[in-house]
Amino acid sequence: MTSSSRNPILITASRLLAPFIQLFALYVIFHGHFGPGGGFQGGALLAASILMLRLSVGAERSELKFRKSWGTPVGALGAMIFAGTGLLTLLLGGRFLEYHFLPLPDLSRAELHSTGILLIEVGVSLAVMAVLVAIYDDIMEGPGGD
Amino acid sequence: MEIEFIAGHNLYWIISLLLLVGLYGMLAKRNLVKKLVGMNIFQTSIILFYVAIASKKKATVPVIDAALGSVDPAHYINPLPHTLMLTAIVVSVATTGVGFALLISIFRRYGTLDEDTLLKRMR
Amino acid sequence: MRKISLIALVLFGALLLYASSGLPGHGDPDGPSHRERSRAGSPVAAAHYIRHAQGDAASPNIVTVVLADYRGFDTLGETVVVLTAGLVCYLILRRSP
Amino acid sequence: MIEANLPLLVPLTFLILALLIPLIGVRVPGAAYPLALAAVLASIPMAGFGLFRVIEGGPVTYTLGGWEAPVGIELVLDPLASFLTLVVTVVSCLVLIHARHVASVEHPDKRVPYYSLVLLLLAGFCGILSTGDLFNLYVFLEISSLAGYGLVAIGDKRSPVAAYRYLILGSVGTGFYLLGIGFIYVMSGSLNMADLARILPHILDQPPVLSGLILMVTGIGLKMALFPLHFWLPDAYSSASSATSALLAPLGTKVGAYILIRVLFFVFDPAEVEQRVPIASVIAWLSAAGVLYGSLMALAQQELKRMLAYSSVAQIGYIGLGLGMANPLGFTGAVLHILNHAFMKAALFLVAGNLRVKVGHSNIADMDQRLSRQMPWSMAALVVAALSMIGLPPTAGFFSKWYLVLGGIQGSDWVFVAVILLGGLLNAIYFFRVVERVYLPFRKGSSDHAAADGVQEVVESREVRLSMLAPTLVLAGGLLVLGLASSFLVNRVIQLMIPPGL
Amino acid sequence: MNDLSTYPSAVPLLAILVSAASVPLIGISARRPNLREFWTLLAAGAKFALVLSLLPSALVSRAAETRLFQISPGIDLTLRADPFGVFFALIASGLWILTSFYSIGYVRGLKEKHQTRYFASFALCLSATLGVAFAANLLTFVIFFEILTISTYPLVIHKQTPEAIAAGRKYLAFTLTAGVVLVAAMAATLQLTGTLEFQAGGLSALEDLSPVEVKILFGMFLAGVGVKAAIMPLHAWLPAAMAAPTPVSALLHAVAVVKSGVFGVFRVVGFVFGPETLSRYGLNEVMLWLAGSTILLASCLAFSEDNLKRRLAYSTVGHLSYVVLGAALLSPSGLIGGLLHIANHATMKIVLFFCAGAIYVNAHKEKISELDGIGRAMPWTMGAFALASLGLAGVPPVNGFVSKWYLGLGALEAGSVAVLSILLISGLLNAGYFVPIVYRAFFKQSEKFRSIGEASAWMVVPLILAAGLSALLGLMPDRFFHFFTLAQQIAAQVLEVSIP
Repeated sequence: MTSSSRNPILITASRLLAPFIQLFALYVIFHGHFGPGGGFQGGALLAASILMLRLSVGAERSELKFRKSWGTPVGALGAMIFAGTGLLTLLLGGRFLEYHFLPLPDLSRAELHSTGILLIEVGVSLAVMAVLVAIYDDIMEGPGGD
Repeated sequence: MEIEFIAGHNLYWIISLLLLVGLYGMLAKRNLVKKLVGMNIFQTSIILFYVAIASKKKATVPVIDAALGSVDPAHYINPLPHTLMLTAIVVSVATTGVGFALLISIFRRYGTLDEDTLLKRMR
Repeated sequence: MRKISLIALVLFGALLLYASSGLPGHGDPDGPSHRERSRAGSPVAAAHYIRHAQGDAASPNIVTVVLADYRGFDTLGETVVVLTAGLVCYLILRRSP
Repeated sequence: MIEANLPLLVPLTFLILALLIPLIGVRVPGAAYPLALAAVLASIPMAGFGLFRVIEGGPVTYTLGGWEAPVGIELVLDPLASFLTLVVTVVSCLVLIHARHVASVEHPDKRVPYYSLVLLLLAGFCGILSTGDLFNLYVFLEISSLAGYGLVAIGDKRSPVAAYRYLILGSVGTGFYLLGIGFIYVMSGSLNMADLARILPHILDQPPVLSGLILMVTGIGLKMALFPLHFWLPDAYSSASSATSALLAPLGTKVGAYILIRVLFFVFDPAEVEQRVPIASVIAWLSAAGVLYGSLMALAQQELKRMLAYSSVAQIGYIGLGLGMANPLGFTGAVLHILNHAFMKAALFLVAGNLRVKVGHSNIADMDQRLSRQMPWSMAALVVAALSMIGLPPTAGFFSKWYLVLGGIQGSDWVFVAVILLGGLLNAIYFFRVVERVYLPFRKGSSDHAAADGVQEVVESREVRLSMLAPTLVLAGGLLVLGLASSFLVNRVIQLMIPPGL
Repeated sequence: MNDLSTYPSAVPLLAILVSAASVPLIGISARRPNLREFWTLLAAGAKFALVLSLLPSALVSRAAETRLFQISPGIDLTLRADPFGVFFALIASGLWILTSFYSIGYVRGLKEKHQTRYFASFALCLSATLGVAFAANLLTFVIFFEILTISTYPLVIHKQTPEAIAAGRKYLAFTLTAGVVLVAAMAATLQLTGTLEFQAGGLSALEDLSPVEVKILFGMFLAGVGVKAAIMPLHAWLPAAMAAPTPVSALLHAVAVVKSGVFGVFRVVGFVFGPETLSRYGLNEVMLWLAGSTILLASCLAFSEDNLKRRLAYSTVGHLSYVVLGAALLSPSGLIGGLLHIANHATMKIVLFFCAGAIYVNAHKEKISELDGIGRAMPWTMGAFALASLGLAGVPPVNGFVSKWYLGLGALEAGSVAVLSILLISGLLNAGYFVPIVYRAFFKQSEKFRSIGEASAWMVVPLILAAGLSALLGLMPDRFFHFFTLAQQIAAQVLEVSIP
C-alpha cells in the first residue's frame, strides 16, 4: 500500500471500527459455546481487524498493534496453548485432551470439558489470527529474497 | 427415473458439476491463478457435498434447543460433517495461502503466471 | 495433456454419477449416517453426539463440542495446518531480517 | 505414562517441538536445529519401544480425550504402523544429521521455518501412521502435504514451479481422498477404520462405497506417485534442496503407500472388493507399467537427482506391484521394499547432496574418475546403494525383490515376475552408467589418458565432513545389515502385519 | 557310501571368510605393497589349509556344515562341505596360491595401476567362489553366485581401456541377466516344490510337476548357470573378458568364474533335477547337443583367432562344454570324466594363461603370429605351454587324457556314438589349434626375441608347478587330493548307485 492512497476518512473509520470488530471477534469466540462461532471464526475476525488497519493506516503504524515478526511465534503460541492443554491433561493422568483432568477445583466434569473447549478455542483463535496476518505480511513484502 | 429420485439427488448432480468445473480448472487451465481458483471451486464443492449429506428433513441446526423438548437425533441435523468441514475449510484456506505464496515466488522469478510462457522461460 | 485431462474428467464425472445413484436422497432422515446404530451394530457417532453433547460438555452447540472435544485432535491438526501454512509463507517469501 | 500413551508419543513429540521452534527461534534462531535433532533423537527410542510392545503384546489403541471410538478419535499402533514409524524416525534422524550443513549452505537464514516444517512434515507422517480414523488421517495428510509443498519450494530456481505443480496435484489427491471419505461416511455413518471394517462388508455393493474407494485410491495414488499419477514427482524431487529431497523421497511416497495398504487391506476386504471392482489388479498392472516407465525415464536423465526421482517412480511401482498381487508374499515384499527403498533412496539422495555441496553439481555427464578418489567413501556408498537398487545379494534390495518374485509366482502372475526382473536389469544399466563415470576414465580419448594415467596423480581429498559422511555410510551399511536381517524382519515383524483378508 | 551325513563345523564358513577378511587388510596396507601381498598370500595359504582339512571327512561322505541364520522363511544360509563342494573348493583355493604368486610377478612386472583394488577384488572373488562351492541350497548358491559376478567386474575392467570397459559391460549384461533368470527359476522352484535344498539325485518333489513346468524350469536354470559356463550361444562375454589382466583370465576365466558355471550345471543336473527326471523328459539330450555343438564350434572359432588369449578363451569355451557333456551323459563314467575335467582343465588352462601372461610381460606380444622363435628365449615357459596344450588335446600322460578317457567311456555307457565322435574330432581340433603355436615357438626362426629371457621367478615357478601338477595328476589321478575318489563318490551320490 502506497502512502499516497491514504485517505483520512478511511483511516479514521477503520481505526474506529477496529475495536468493535475485535470485540465482536471475542464475542464470536466465546459464543461458540452456545451458537455458531468459535475459535476459527473469531480468529479470522481478529485478523480482519488487524488487516484492515494494515490496509488503511499502513504497515508501519499498524505494526504498533501487531508486529510483523510476531506472526509465526504467536501462531505457534496459539497452537501451543491447544497442545499444552492436551499435554496438561495427559501429565495429570488423563489422556490427551481429556479435559476433566484439568486442575480446576469445584467444577463438574461437564464444566471442566466446557472450560477445556474454551481454552483451546482461545488457542485456535490466536493461532488463526496470527497466521493469517503473517501470511498477509509475507505476501505483501516487496520483491526480493532471490 | 422417478421424480422423487430426481428431487432427492439433483443437489448431488449440481455438486458433481461443480466438482468437474473445479477439476477442469485445475487440470486444463493454462493460467496458474486460474488453477488455484479451480482448486478452490473443487474444495468448496467437496465442502458443499458434506454439508448436503448432513441435512435431515424436518430437523434444525445442531444447537440444542430446549423448546424442542427431549433430545432426539431426529430433531437436529448431523453435526459431524459440519465439524469436519470446519477443518476442511481451514485446510482449503491454508492451501490457498501457500498456493498464492508460491505464485508470488514464481512471478518474482519468471515474471509470468502463464504456464506456456513459464515453460519457455524455464528452459 | 489436455486430452488426458478431458478423459480424466469424463471418468470422474461418470464415477460421480454412478455414486450418486446409490446415495440416499437429500435430507433423507433415514440415511445410514443419521441412524442410531450402524449396520454392524456399533453406535453411530452423529446420534451419540446429539444425545450426549450437552451432558458431556455443558454446551448446547453440538458442533463446537464435537470440534473441540470429541474430535479435538482433528482440530489440533487443523490449527497446525494453519500454522504450517504460515511457516511455509515465511519460508518462501520472507526476506532475511 | 509412556506405556499408556504409546501411540501418541511420536507424533506428539514432533508436533510439540515443531511448535517450540518458532517460539524459541524468534529470539534464538540457532536453537532450531538442536530442537529438531532432539525431536528425532527422542522419537527413535519411543518408536522402537512402541514396535517392541506391539510385537510382544499386540496392537495398542489409544482413545483421544477418553472418547471411545467410533465417537472419538482413536489411534492404533499395530505392527505395520509401529514398524513404519520406526523407519520414518530412523531415516529422518540420519537425514537430519546430514542436513545441518546442507541447510546452512543452501538457505542459512531460513533455519527456523525450515526445521519447524521438517518436524511438521514428520509429525504429519507419524500421525498418518498411527491414526485409526480416516478423517484424522486426512488432517495429518494435509499437514505433511503443506509442509512438503513448502519444503520443495526452496531449492534451485525452478523449485517454486515444481512446488506449485505439486500443490495443485496434491490438492487433487487430498480432495479425492476427502470426497471418497464423504461417500463412505454417507453410507456407513462412521469414520473409524476398525468400525468401518466391520460395517463395510454389509454395504460393499452400494455404488457410493465402491466409488468412494476408487476415489480414495486415486487420491492416495496421486500422493504416492503411483504411475500414471506420478508427474509431479520428478520435478519436485529434483529441484528441491538436497536436504529436502533426501527427506521427502524416501519417506513421502512410502507414507502414501502406507495409506493405500491401510485403506485397501485393513479397512476394506481386498478379496471382497476384487470381486466387484478389480482395484488390486489395476494397481498391479499400472505399477508394472510404472516400473518399466520409471526405469526407462531414469535411463534418459542426465542429472543424478532427476534420475533418482524417476527411479523412485519405478520403485514405487515395485511396492504397488507387491500390494496389487494381493497375496501374503507380495505383501511381504512390498513392506520390505518400503523399508529398503527408504534406506536406498535416502543413501542415494545423501550422496547427491554430498556431490552438490562439494562439487557443486550432480550432472552425470560431468562426473569423472576424480570423484572416486576425491570422495571415496561417498562413492562407495553410492555403489552399495546402487547394488541394492539393482537387487543384488547380499544387499537389502535383493530380498525385497525376492519376496516380490515369490509373490508373483504364488499368484501365477508371470508378467509381473518378468517386469520385476527386467526392472532390476534396467536399474543395473542406469546405475552402472553412473558408477562407470565415477570409477573409470572418461571414454573419449581414454587410450592416451590411460597412458598418461600411469603416474598416479595426487588428488586432494574432497570428502564431505563427518556429519554428512556418517549418515551416508550408516544408510549404505544399513542396506547390508537389512539384507542379512531380512528374514528376521519378515518372521518377527512383517509376518504380524499381513492383513487378515489375504 | 552314498548317504551323506553332516556334522556342524565352522570350517566352511571360515574358509570363505578368510579371504573376505583379508580384503580390509589389503585395503589398509595399500601403501605398503609387500605387506599387502603378504596378506594375500597368507589368506591364500590359510584358505587352502582350511579346505584341505575338510577333505578327510568328505572322503568318507561326512560333510561339515555351517548353518547360519535364516535368509528367507524356511531357508537358512547354509554351507555344507559335501564331496562335490570340497572337490571344487580344493581346485579353486589351491590354484589361488599359485595365481597369487604369479599375480605379484605379473602386476609388478607391468607396473599395473590400482594394484590394491586388484588384490582386494581377487580375494573377494575367491570368497564368493568358495561360497558357491559350499552352498547347501539354491538361495545360498545364488547369493554367492551374484557376489562373484559383482566382485569379478572390477577385475574385468581393470585395465580401464575402452576395450576393457566394453568387455565389462558385456560381462555384466550377460551375467546379470543370467542372475535374474536364475532368481526367477529359483523362486519358481521354491513355489512349486517347497524346498531349495540341494539333494543328491534331485528334488523328489519335482515328480509332481507337469512336463511343461519341468522343461521350462530346466531351461531357465540352464540359461542361468549356462552363461558362466559359457555354453553357446551364451559364451560371448568370455572372449571379450580377455581384456582383463592375464592372472585374472587365468584364475577367474579358467577356474573360478567359469568353473562356478559348470559347477552350477552339475548342481542343477545332479542335485536339483536329478538324472531320472532329466532322462524322463529327454532334457539331457538337449544338453548333449548344446554341449556337443559348443565343443565343435568353439574349437573351430579358436582356429580363426590370432590373439593368444582369445584363442585360449575359445578353447575354454570348448572345454567347459566337455564338463557339461559329462554331466549330460548321466552315466557313471561320464560324470566322473566331467568332474575330473573340472580339475584337469583348470590346471592345464591356468598353465596356458600363465604362459600367455609371461610372454606378454616379457615380450609384449599378444598375437600368435608374432611368436615365432619365442621358445628359444623362454624355454621353460614354452615347454610348460607345450605340455599343457598336449594335455588339452588329450595326449597321455597329461591329465587331460584321463578325463577324456572317462568321458569316452561314459559315452559308450550311454551308448552314444555321436558323443564319442565329437570327443575324438574335438581332440584333433584341439591339437590343431595348439600345435602350430608350439611349432612356431620352437621351430620357426626369428631374431626378435634374442634380447629377452625368461620372466621373473614369481611367474615361472608357479607356471612350472602348475604344469607339473597337470602331469602328475595325469599319471596318478587319485594322488594328493583324491580327486578321483571324490569324483567317484559324487557320481555315486548323484546316480544313487554304488560305483566300484
